[in-house]
Formats: sequence, structure tokens, C-alpha cells
Amino acid sequence: MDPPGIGLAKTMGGWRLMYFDSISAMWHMDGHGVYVWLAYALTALPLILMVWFPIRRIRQHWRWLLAEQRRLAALSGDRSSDAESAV
Amino acid sequence: MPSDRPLLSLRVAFARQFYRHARALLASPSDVANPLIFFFMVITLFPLGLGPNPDRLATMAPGILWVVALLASLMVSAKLFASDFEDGSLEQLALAPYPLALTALAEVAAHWLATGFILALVSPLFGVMLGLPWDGLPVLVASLFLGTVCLTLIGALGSALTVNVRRGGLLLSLLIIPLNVPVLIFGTTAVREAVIGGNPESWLALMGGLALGSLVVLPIAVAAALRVSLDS
Amino acid sequence: MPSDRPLLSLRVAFARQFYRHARALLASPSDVANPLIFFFMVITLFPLGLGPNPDRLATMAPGILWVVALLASLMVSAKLFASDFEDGSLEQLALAPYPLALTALAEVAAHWLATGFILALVSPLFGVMLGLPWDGLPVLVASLFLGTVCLTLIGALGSALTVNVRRGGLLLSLLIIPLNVPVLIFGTTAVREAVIGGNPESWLALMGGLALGSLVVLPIAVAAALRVSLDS
Amino acid sequence: MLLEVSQVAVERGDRRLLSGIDFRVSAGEVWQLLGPNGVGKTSLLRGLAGVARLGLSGEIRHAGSFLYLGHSSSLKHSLSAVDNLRWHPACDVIASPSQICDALARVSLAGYEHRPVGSLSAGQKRRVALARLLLSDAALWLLDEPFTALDTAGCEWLESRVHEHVGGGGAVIFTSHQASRFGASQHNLDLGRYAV
Amino acid sequence: MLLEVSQVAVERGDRRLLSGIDFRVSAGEVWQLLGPNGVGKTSLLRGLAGVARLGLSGEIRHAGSFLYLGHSSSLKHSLSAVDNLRWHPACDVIASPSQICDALARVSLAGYEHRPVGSLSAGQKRRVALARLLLSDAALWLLDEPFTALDTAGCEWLESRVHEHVGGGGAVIFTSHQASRFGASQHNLDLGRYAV
Amino acid sequence: MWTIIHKMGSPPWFFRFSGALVRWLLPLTICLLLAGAFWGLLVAPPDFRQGNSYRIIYIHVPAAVVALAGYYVMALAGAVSLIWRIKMADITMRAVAPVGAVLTAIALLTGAIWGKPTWGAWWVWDARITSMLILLFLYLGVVALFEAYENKTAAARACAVLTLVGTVNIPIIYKSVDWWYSLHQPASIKFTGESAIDSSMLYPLLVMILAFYCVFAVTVLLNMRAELVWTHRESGWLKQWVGGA
Ligand code: HEM
Ligand SMILES: Nc1ncnc2c1ncn2[C@@H]1O[C@H](COP(=O)(O)OP(=O)(O)OP(=O)(O)O)[C@@H](O)[C@H]1O
Ligand SMILES: Nc1ncnc2c1ncn2[C@@H]1O[C@H](COP(=O)(O)OP(=O)(O)OP(=O)(O)O)[C@@H](O)[C@H]1O
Ligand SMILES: [Mg+2]
Ligand SMILES: [Mg+2]
Repeated sequence: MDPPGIGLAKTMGGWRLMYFDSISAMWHMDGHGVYVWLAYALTALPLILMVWFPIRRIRQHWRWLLAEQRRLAALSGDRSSDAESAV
Repeated sequence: MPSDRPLLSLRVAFARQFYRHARALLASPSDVANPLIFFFMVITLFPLGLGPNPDRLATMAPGILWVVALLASLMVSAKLFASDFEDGSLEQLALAPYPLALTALAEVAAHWLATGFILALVSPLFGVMLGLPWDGLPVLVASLFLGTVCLTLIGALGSALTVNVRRGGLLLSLLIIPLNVPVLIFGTTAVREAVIGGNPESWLALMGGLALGSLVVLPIAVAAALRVSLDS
Repeated sequence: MPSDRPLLSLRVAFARQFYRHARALLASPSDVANPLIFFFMVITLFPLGLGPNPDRLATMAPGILWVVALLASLMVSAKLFASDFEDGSLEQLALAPYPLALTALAEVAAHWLATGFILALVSPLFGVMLGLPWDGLPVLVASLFLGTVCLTLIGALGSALTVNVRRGGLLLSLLIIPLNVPVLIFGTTAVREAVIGGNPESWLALMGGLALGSLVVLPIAVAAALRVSLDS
Repeated sequence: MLLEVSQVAVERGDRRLLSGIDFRVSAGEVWQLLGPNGVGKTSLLRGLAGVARLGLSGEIRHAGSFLYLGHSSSLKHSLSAVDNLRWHPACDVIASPSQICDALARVSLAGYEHRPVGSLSAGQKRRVALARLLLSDAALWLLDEPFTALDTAGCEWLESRVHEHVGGGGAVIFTSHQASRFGASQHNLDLGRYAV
Repeated sequence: MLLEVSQVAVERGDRRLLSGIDFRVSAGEVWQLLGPNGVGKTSLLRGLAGVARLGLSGEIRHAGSFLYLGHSSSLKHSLSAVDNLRWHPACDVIASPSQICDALARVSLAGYEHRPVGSLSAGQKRRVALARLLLSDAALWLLDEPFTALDTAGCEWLESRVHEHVGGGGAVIFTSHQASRFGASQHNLDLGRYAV
Repeated sequence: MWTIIHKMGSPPWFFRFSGALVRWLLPLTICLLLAGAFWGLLVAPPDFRQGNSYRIIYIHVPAAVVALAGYYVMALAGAVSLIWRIKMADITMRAVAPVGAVLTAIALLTGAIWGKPTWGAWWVWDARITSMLILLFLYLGVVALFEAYENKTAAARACAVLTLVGTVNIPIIYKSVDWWYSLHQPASIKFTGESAIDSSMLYPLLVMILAFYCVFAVTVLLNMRAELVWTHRESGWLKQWVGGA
């Protein structure tokens, strides 16, 4: 998969930073790659969602609050300033 | 029930009753998730009780899954018509200008969808967890599909008989609940046959026959039982 | 709940609530009968499902009996406070001039007598049917006696928490099954120890401790949960 | 003639309650069933509707469709008012959601259309049940204590609705313990006279 | 002074219903809670009784015991009337069966004492519940629509019972949609005025 | 002590404080996660017995550890909510439950995936696994109970009761499941824990555990903020905040 000669292990001037020799070795992991990467992917997804959902909810609520305030402001005749996100 | 106007078609009547009931059952997503979690948990109890030996679990898997299905159907069907009776819906159902058997069937269908159907759908997962061989899984699903239809209908009959607490009804329902036994036996046998490489087809065919027969006969019996309960 | 008159003694208050509930249960036996039928049915079915190999049955008998007992108690507890809530008795109970925990305990006791107690009483019959050695039978009865106390109390907590929510039935199972797990494990282990000639006493002692602890702690939790249900 | 009752007798649990009841209800009439608690009003009404015919003897002849509203409201507490009316088990026509919201607004439940019926007050639940009177096109109404739990405005609304209905060629039979609500146009059937 | 309510506000499910309620009930008084359907009468009464205090704020002070009868009758349908009253959960004194039969006879239920309550008519069930008014010695009664389902005789009985009770130094708070039943001696609390 | 509790119980103060906290905790968490994952996946040497599959440990163990700790956080919040009736404790409980459930699910999932190459089966009824499964049910029970109640104050009380009873039960479950296993399961399955873990493998593990604690903190805080913004939409301080921001 990856062109020969780009050994990951050689990057830092001979000092062995990475354990794997090549990208394909990294994917393969002696046959365990499927499991390892699957596990990491299945962890990353819920973690991202867990952060993303409440942020989205806060944004929605914040926008609603802003709209409400603008509406009230428009009713009372003065202007309100723009506001940034609340996160 | 005389009426001088064109009636709803039976299809529409069925659909409406089904929909009403399904809505009441599944008002929120968590209502859909709850049966799944319930099955998951009850299945977990068996390894806890029987010990974690995988071989032993595997041989018991058909029986375990079927007992859980039976339990779920009993738990659901005990209350199938109770709320309808208490809030007066049953009276209105009896007055509706279409056959009571039909509308009762619609309710049963909604209930089945929320329990038996879901159980059948997710049963392969539990089969795998209990170590059931792959060959058994399709037959497991098929047998649960067919079997839970019978179980739910039988449960509905029991519920219809006892909904207006009367001793006679209780006695009858004591007689009826054991009707579940053949279903259970056919179901587990079919799955076991599939696992040992026998021929599950004949058992499945039998269950299919049973399910069809129940679908034809039991709604009528349920309707009759409901009318008796209302009358008393 | 202020009151300027001498109150009933707690004993009398307990006895009255117990008696009321026991009478009501006896008058509508289908709630009690269904779980027992379920128990009998399932236990009789296991030999059918597993094939008649007596050795295998005997080793699994403790687990089977216990799991099915647990499932039966699950069916019962769903209804524990439901009727009280619907007919307004729960409000009156909360207003009564003695602790709600006490009266709740009285109800639970009546329920236990009608289900757990009977189950424990008849369990030797089923033990024999499943080929459980004689040595195991006394321990089976003892463990079910103690265990069903815990199971019923935990079920009461679940019922109290879900009595005022839509579709509480399955939610209830979700809440109480995790709490039931230790009881199940202790119970099966005690019986199994008795069968293999180990010392079941220490396990029974553990269960006794659990039952006592539950009797002290859970009624209070149940009372708190009932108040929440009334409040919402 | 919308309903003809002749020589009807009512039994409940081995006890004869009423016997020899005879009357006929024509279009444009309002009938009130009167009588003390336990005389058999509900039993008779359920018999007329055909819900429970076991203890009934005699002849009951309907001409045309009817609508029965009993003591209990036949509402599912977990469904909203709109859903309850939309999928009501005994409707033989399907009302659209907008029609239903209209009807709910007319019983002063605007704003409560989509809340679970279980979270309404007693009178509000009764109003949801009564909204069926606006959605049905049955000629004869059989109403069991319809004024229960209603406030003054609700009672007035129901009275005017009944007037409207009988004005349009319908008929109403209802039970109530209160004094005559419909003045001279109302027929009274005192079941005390038929009690055994 | 049997009950003092100051600055009470009532909320139900995130919605504020009532606020700023102030009143005190002394011995010998009859108070009627008035207001249209859904204004919050039941919620307030349950709060006063302490059944549901979650949405309630403000101060409620009781002096002495009270009796609460809600919309639902707190009767077990499978038990007889006598058993229901005998083992009623909120009784703090034990009435003997003969006392109970006496009380049942006074609400015109002689002959129905030992039948399951589920087989009584709506008004008869209500009468069984009201028989508690004869068996309790609480000073303050909190009654939620007690006249519902009662026939004329039943209403008259209840009125006379209330008169008797307040004459003996008790007090009564009740809700009802009907016009004033107790004439000048009655205090009205129109909750419409406190609605938010 | 009291001032702190009172401050924590005050929504405006908490809103401001958590906003500041999240603003620097979120980037830190991401850095820690990436660094730990990089280190564990690509830098650390393989295990001499399990080969590369052991790299799952860097998510499996942190998730399990934090999931277990999370329950105690929830129980603490439940106790505070029941005893002092502090609204903020309700919100904390509500915020922790789903996070704990997800972390438990991650531990289960990664464990199951790890089991396939190691044990040859996706699932075995090992004591630890089973107790983790029961923990998941406990979390899901709290989430479901919260959703089931319309009135959120009542929901919080109900959940507090459930959580506290569950707390008593957790040690019992843990112990009993352990006994259950040790009695009847032949010792064919063993965690690798017996040999002391090499430091080249340990450090990334520690980084990942720290990272997962941060994830827990950040997600709980975010959940709480989302809840606060909604429940306090009518209150003055939030309106001022919105207007002034
Ligand atoms: C679904 C399956 C699994 C679950 C639910 C699970 C759960 C757990 C739990 C709860 C812990 C304890 C964390 C702590 O208390 O500190 C843990 C630790 C650990 N697990 Fe798993 N595990 C599973 C599968 C596996 C597999 C397949 C392996 C590898 C063969 C494994 C290896 C480990 C190791 C090495 C530790 C940390 C060492 C120790 O302190 O015991 N786990 N796991
Ligand atoms: N369980 C509940 N959850 C949420 N809101 C409720 C609940 N019960 C009642 N409500 C709402 O609270 C308000 C007051 O209800 P309440 O039952 O106190 O009214 P009420 O004055 O007794 O009316 P009625 O005369 O119809 O009995 C109503 O608007 C109702 O919609
Ligand atoms: N399910 C039942 N089984 C046996 N008897 C019953 C049953 N229901 C009612 N009864 C009896 O039948 C009689 C009539 O009851 P019904 O409900 O028809 O009275 P009603 O006139 O509607 O009274 P109310 O004004 O109280 O509503 C009563 O004496 C009652 O005891
Ligand atoms: Mg009646
Ligand atoms: Mg009310």
C-alpha cells in the first residue's frame, strides 16, 4: 500500500519513535489490526457524539434565547446587540 | 349495531385501532428501547443462574430464549385489555360499527409488534451471546416469529376472560395459559433440530399451522370473551 | 401529618394494612395465580426442553428454579402498588397518621405471602421433578424463603418508582433486575453447595443478612419513592 | 322515531331492578332519565346502547345510528387529546386533525390539544370526551351524567349543544341528578316508577 | 383557627397556575373553592392535604387532624363496603363492623354492606366513600367535588352532615361547580382571582 | 465548605465557572486523547503474549475505570439532592447518567472486540464482564427513569432513590459476581494483570486514564450547561447574559 522506503520507524533520525515499520504494518498489526482499529473507531464515535450533542443543544437554546430577546426588544422599540455562542 | 351510513372499510377500521394502540404503546423512543433492554436483562439472568459454562448454555439457549418469549408475552398480555376496560374504551369498541374480533386483533397486533416481533428480530444477538450455533439462528428467528403470534393471542384470550374480575374467568384463564405449552415445545424443538442438523422445517410448518389457526379462531374467541366481560 | 389524638399503635396499623391487602388479593386471585402458573409451566417445560438426561437436569435444577422464581416475582411486582395508585388508596396511605414505610411494608408482606411464600412452600415438588438430590431440598426452600423476601421488596421499590409513569411495566424490570442479581447468585450458589455437599450455611447466612438489610432499608426507600410518585 | 323501547326489564346480578319500561324517542326530543342512586339508570342506558344486554329483556328498536358516552371517558391517558379523538374506537367517520382541533377549541381546550390527556384536570378530561359530540353525526345521543365535573360555562355549552342537536332533527337521552335543564321541551322518565 | 394558608402558589408541570393565595379557616366555617375547570382547585386541595407538595410554595399551617376525600374514592372494588371502611388506610381509629353498618345505613346503603364495592352504582360508590365522614373525628374536612354522582337525597344528606359538623366546631373546605349550597354561612374562595 | 457548596448550587455562578472551565478543559482533553492514542497505538511496544491486540487496553481500561467512578459521582449527587434539595445536584445526576452509560458501553464493546482475538469468543460470562453489564443496566435504568417522569424535580428524586439503593448494591454485585465466577468457571480465562505491566506500556495508559477523566468532566459539564440554559431561559441572569454577551 505505501511506497517502499518511507519507513515510519526511521523518522526521527534513527531514534525509534514509532513501533511500526510501515503504514501497512500499522494497519495490519500482525492480524490484530481489524480489532484494534475497530475498537478505537467505535470509541471515537461515541466520544465525539457525546461532546457534540450537548454543544449543539446549547447553541440551539442560545439561539432561541437570542431570538426571544430580539423579539422583546423589537416590541419595546430598541435594538439589541449580537451575541456570540455560549459554549 | 344498526347504522344507516356507509361504514369505514374494515381495513381502515383495523388500521385505526392498530394505530391508536401502537401510539399509546410507543409514545416515545424509549418505549421502543425498553423491551429490548428487558430481553437483554432477562437473558443475562440465565447465565447468572446456570453458571457460565458455554457448552451448557449453548444447549439450553433455545429453551432459554423461548421461556423469555413466553414470559414477555405473559407480562404484556395480562394487561392487554385491562386499561381498555377501565377507561371505557372497551365499551366503545363493542359499539363500533365493525366486528369486535377485528379491532381486538388490531390491538393484539400492536402489542405483538412491541414485544414478540422485536424479540424475534433481536433474538440472533442473544443467541450469539448464549453461544447458540449459527445454524440455529434463522430457525430461532422464524420460530419466534410464528410462536409469539400464538402466545400473544392466547394471552389476549386470557386477558379478555379475566378483565372484569370474575372467578369463572379466572378458572378459564387457568385452563388457557397452559395452551402455551405446545407452542413452547414446538419452538424449542425446531431450534434444537436445527442445531443438531435435523429437519426443523416440519416443526416450523407445524408452528405456522398453529399460528394461522390461532389467527383465525382466537380473535373470535377473544371478541366473545370481551362481550361476556362487558355484560357481567 | 399533625394529629392531636392518640394514634393507633404501629402494630395495629401494620396489621390492618396487611389484612386489607391480603383480603383484596384473595378476592382477585388472578394477579396471584398468573405468576404461579408461569412458574409451574416453565419448570415442567424444562425437562421437555432439555431432554430427559437426569444428570444434566440435576446440576441445572438450582439455577432453573431460582431464575424462574425471580421472573415470577418480576411479574408480580409490576402490580404491587398499581391498583392502590389508581383507586386513590395511595393518597390516603400517605395521609395516614403512621409511617408510610410501615404500611408499605405491610402490603409487601401480604404480597410476599401470596407469592414468594407459596413458591418456597411448593418448591420441593419441583426440585424433585427436576431431579434435585434430596440434600438440596431443605436448602432450596430456605433460600427461596429468604430470597423472595428480598425480591419482593426490591420489586416493591421498582413498582413505587414507576407507578405514576406511562408504560411502567418494562421500565420496572429494567430498574429492578440489576438489584436482584446478588440474590440470584447467592440463592443458586447455596443450593448448589448443598447438592455437592459443600457448606450452604454460609451462603444462607449471607442471604439472611441481605434479607434483614432489605427489610430495614428498602421500606424507607419505597416510602420515599411512593411520595415522589404521588407528587409528580 | 329514533328509538322504541317496549316492555323492557332490567336485571343486575340476579336482582330485578326495573320492569315494564315503555317509551319512544322521536327526532327533536330531549329525554332525561331520573331516579335515585342505584335505581338502574346506567344499566338501562348501557342496555339501550347495546353494551351490556345480559340482564335485559324486552324489545329495543333503534332507527339510525347513535352515540354513547358512559361514566368513564374512554380516553387513553398517554395519548394527546387530538390523538384520542382521532383514533377513537367507536368513530365511524374519520375527522381530520384540524377538525378535531376546532372541536377542542369549542370546548375551551385550545392550547391543550397536544398534551397527554392524563395531565388534564377532571373537567378538562370530560370536555375532551364531550368533544365527540361535535365530531359525530349520529342522530341519537345516549349520555350518562354528561354534566359531571363541568363548570358553569361547560354546562352552558353542553346545553346549547344539545339544543342545537335536537333542533337539527336529532334526539338526546341523558341521565342527571340535577333539576330539569331543558325546560318544557324536556321529557322526563322517572325510573323510580318502574323500580321493582 | 384550623388551617392557615399564606402566600401559597401552585405549579403543575412547569406551569404556574395560582399565586398569592391567603386565607384562614376557623372552626365553624364552610369554604367553597370556586373556579373554572382546570384553574387548579384539585391541585390546591391536594397541596393543602399534603398529598402532593412538589409544585407548592408558601406556608400551610394545620392545627389538628383533617380528612381528605379526593376525586377517586380510594375503595378496593373487590372488597365489600364494610371491609373497605374497616381497613381504610387513613383511618386513625378503628370502627367496629356494627358502627360501620350503622354509618352505611345512614347513607342509605343498608343491604349493600357486604357486596363487593365494584358492583355498586356510581352514586352508591360515592356514598360508601362519604360514609367516612361519619366514622372520622377529624376537625377539618377537605372534600374534592363531594356532590358528584349523588342524587337529590344524597346531596341533602351531605349538606346536613356538613352543617352538623361545622355546628360541632369543625370546618369544611370543598370544591364544587354548583351554586352556593350553604347560603350565607359559606365563604367562597374564587381561585379565578389568583390565577396567573 | 458551605460557601463552596452554596456557590456550586447557584446556577449563575456555576454557569460562568463551567464556561471558563470547559473552554480550556476541552482542548486539553482533545490533546490528551490524541497524545495517548498516538502513544498507545503507534509508539508503545506490543505485548509479548497478546501481540498488538493488547493496544485496546488504552481505551478499554480507562473507559471501565471512569465508568465505575462515574457511578459514585452520580450517587453523591443523588444523596446531595435528596438531603439538601439542591437543584444543581439534580442536574448533575441527570448529566452523569448518560455519560456513564456510554463509557460503560465503550468498555463492554472494546472488551468484546478484544475477546475475539484473545479468547476466540466475542462474549463469555466472566465475572467482571457480567458485573460491567449490570452496571450498564443500572445506568440505563437511571436514564430511563429520568425520561419517564414528566416532572423533572420528581424525576430527580426518584432517580436519587434508585441511585442510592444501587450504590449499596454495587459492591454486593461486584463481590457476588466474583464469587460466582471463582466457584464455577475453570481458570481458563485470565486477565493479563498478573505480570506487572511494563512502564513503556503503563505511561500511555495513565495518560489515557487521565484523558478519559477529562472527557467525563467535559461532557458532564456540557450536559449540565445545556440543561441550565433551557431550564433557566426565563430567569433574569441568563437573559442579562445573553443580552450582554
Ligand atoms: C466485554 C468484555 C470485557 C469487559 C466488560 C471488561 C471489563 C473490565 C473492567 C470492569 C476492568 C476493570 C477496570 C478497573 O476496575 O480498574 C477491566 C480491566 C482490564 N481488562 Fe477487561 N473487560 C472485558 C474484556 C477484556 C478482554 C477480552 C481483555 C483481554 C484479554 C481484557 C483485559 C483487561 C485488562 C488487562 C484490564 C486491566 C488490568 C486489571 O487491572 O485487571 N478485558 N476490564
Ligand atoms: N398530572 C398533571 N401533570 C401536569 N399538569 C397537570 C396535571 N394534572 C393537572 N394538570 C394541570 O393543572 C391544571 C389544574 O388542574 P386541577 O386538576 O387542579 O384543576 P381543577 O381546578 O381541579 O379542575 P376541575 O374543575 O376540572 O377538576 C390544569 O390546567 C391541568 O391541565
Ligand atoms: N357490575 C354489577 N354487578 C352487579 N350489580 C350491579 C353492578 N353494577 C351495578 N349493580 C347494581 O345495579 C343497580 C343499578 O346500578 P346502576 O349503575 O344502573 O344505577 P344508577 O341508576 O346509574 O345509579 P347512579 O345514580 O348511582 O349512577 C345498583 O343497585 C347496583 O348495586
Ligand atoms: Mg349511573
Ligand atoms: Mg378537580
